[in-house]
Amino acid sequence: MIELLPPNLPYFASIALLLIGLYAMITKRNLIKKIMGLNIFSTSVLLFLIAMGYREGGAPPIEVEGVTHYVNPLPHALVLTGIVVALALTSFALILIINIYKEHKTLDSEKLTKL
Amino acid sequence: MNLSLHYPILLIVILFAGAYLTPLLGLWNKKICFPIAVLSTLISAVLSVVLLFSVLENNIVSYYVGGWEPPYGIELTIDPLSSFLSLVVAVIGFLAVVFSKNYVGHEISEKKQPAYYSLLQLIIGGMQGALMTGDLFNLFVMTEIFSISGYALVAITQKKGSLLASFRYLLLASIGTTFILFSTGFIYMLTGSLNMEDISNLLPLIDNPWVMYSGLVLLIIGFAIKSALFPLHTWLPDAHSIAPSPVSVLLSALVIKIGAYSIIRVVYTVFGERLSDGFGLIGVPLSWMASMAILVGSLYAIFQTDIKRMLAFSSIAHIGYILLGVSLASTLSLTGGIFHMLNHALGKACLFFCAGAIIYRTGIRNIADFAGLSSKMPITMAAFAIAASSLMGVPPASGFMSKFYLGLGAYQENWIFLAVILIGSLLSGIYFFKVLAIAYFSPIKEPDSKIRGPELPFSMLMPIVILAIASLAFGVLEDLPVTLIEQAVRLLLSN
Amino acid sequence: MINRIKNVMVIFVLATIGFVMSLAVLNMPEFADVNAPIHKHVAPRYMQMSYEETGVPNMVTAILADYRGYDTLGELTVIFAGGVAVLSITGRKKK
Amino acid sequence: MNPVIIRTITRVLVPFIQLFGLYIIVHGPVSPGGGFQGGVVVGSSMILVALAYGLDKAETMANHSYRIIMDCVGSLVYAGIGLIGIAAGGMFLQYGIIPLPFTPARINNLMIFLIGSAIGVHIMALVLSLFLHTAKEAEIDD
Repeated sequence: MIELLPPNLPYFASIALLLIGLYAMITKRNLIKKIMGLNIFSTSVLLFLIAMGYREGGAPPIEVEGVTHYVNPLPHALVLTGIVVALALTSFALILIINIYKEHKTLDSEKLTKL
Repeated sequence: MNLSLHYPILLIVILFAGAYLTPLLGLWNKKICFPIAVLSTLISAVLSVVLLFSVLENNIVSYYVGGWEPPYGIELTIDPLSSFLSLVVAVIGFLAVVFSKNYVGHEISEKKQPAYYSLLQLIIGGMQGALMTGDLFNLFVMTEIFSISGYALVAITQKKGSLLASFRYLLLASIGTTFILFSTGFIYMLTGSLNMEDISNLLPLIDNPWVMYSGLVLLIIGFAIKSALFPLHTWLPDAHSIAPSPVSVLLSALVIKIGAYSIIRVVYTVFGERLSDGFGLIGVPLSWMASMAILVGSLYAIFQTDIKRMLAFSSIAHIGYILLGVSLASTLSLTGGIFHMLNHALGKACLFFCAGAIIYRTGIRNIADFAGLSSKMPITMAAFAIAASSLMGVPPASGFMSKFYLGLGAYQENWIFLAVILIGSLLSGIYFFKVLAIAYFSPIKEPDSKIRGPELPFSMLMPIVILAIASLAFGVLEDLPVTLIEQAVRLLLSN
Repeated sequence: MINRIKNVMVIFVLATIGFVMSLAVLNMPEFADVNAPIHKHVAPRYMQMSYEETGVPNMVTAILADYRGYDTLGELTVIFAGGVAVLSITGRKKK
Repeated sequence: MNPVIIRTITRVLVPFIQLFGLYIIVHGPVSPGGGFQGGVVVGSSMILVALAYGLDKAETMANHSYRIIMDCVGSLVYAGIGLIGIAAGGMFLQYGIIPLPFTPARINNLMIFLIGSAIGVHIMALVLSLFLHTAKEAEIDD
């Protein structure tokens, strides 16, 4: 069954996530939903990177005697950085949103543009 | 222990260490934050001067962080271009920190000053890191550092609307950084390497145009958002005009330049060997977008009533000049573009400092109320006039020389670009002369009432005067930067 | 009406991005391919040498803290900037 | 209302969560994990305290100054270890060259462990900080 799927499925999945996130960021009017979109969007890259590093029959990248083929460890390091960056961005954006709500009493981006 | 070897990394780490120390010591005494920031930025400025001499001698200085040789570890590569821009960043960053001393109390409560000075050092350190690095992923990390500090510095004021401006900046710019990370993934997938030098050697061997070009396009889009190129500029006017003036200086004079620098780095260094035949494909839309940016930015600037908003729109136009020079890809235009980076940095920094000084002393933001400012603040307005004439491209100031080079390069390519440069300069003449005419010749309506102090404090006057003199000096002694830039351009185009 | 036009434009932009990236993905080395360049160039060094060179069996930690330690310093600085950024906008006075 | 069940479970659970977090930090070099992951786990245990006992309790257990000190000291230790490499005559963040009576690989191992701990200290303070500030900001008015 799984052979019927296109071979680069994980990459397509990451592009689908990218488009979903971008769509939410552009069209959703609620600022929190925009940030959710941003999170989906940045997760798509993480999926892409982690899928990229996988190799057939690769073991987890921790030195074990007798194992010669590990998955590529570099993307894992990159993903860790990506997660941390997303954490910093999201927390800052959320606190920004709280303050925006306190100042303008709305989270609707269209109403906010009119101000 | 030979310290001179370590200047590139010390330059960056000192700023970061200062940023870590500032909140820590700020717990103990809020007054100590300013001296720390001045010290760290001053040391890094001195180091970047020394580094520039060493780069001029050796052409390229590299530094292997952690002692791992390039494709395995991270390499810092400092060529004349990055060293030159690093000096600009260091000097203007230092001046912005000095300018903050008296200004900051005016817009930011004392409780937040440790955070403010920490973020200032982080944003300067992030920019230095982005300039020095020779590693694609490290470029992303450094970009993220100065971006996050930038969002926070926009939101730090109490002014209404600052949060919203910061949020819009965050939303659009993080699309840009995610695209950058995506295309870093593409390029890593193709070559298996993250080192720029290594990638540029490997790319010509790889026959996979789709992945490569979409990676390049994504990178360019990402950095174009960072540098506010025309259709992606919507975050800039709000963010740059609402931020405190020293932050406007950093954002407008430096941060958007780092985007342009990164485009140069990616196009000419990473993809340099591969693109010798095919840059036209990407260069043509880029150059048209840059021309549109010149016209649209200048046109919008004419209709602004707020001085800082006007300067922000003018920045959109000037990033257009720079990227026009970059995208035309000839020696002349590239020289002009990079020279214009210097001139715009000096001129725009001076103008934003002047605007900050005017707001500090009189509280006026509206251009129509500028009447009589020439007699109230003669030095500031003189500096404003010099910097504005530099950005307009009036001959004695340095902006003329860079626009001259740009014009020559543009004429070789297509006369329309030359026309765009001329029209843009004319439009910038209109909006700058409007300000100067009101300040110098308009009759004073009311007797001056709420003016603070007899003259600006020294910490605010010094940056303004230094930058105004520099704008004039580089116009007369244009050999100095031009020889340096020509060396940089030769190196970039030699691939 | 304006919303309609905006929606159409958004979908057009997204479709363009999706189309270009899908074309890129179709041309990529296959998923989990052992011979992809990504597994050939830099990574083998980490797999074979990292235990000797860094004394750490976990390759991800070896890369994170040693080979690319400067990136991790940058990462630390990013989250530090996030923390300071949060500090900088808390406790705003209500207007 | 006094949420007895939640508070009791929290009181029992928090030390174990923190121990597990420290385990992840310390075992970073040999097993999946490291400073970031472990730091987040320890930080989340304090978030659990804040949720069960209220923000003030968490604030008194780890107040603002402590968190800033942990944050800054963690980062400074990292940068400082890098600078030791320069002082010992190597490159920034080069560990093997530091003059300690071990083999280079052993010194590397030690320094990676130290760096992991520094990151862990930094992150645990920061995660709690982010949560508390966001929560308080949302709480102040309305």
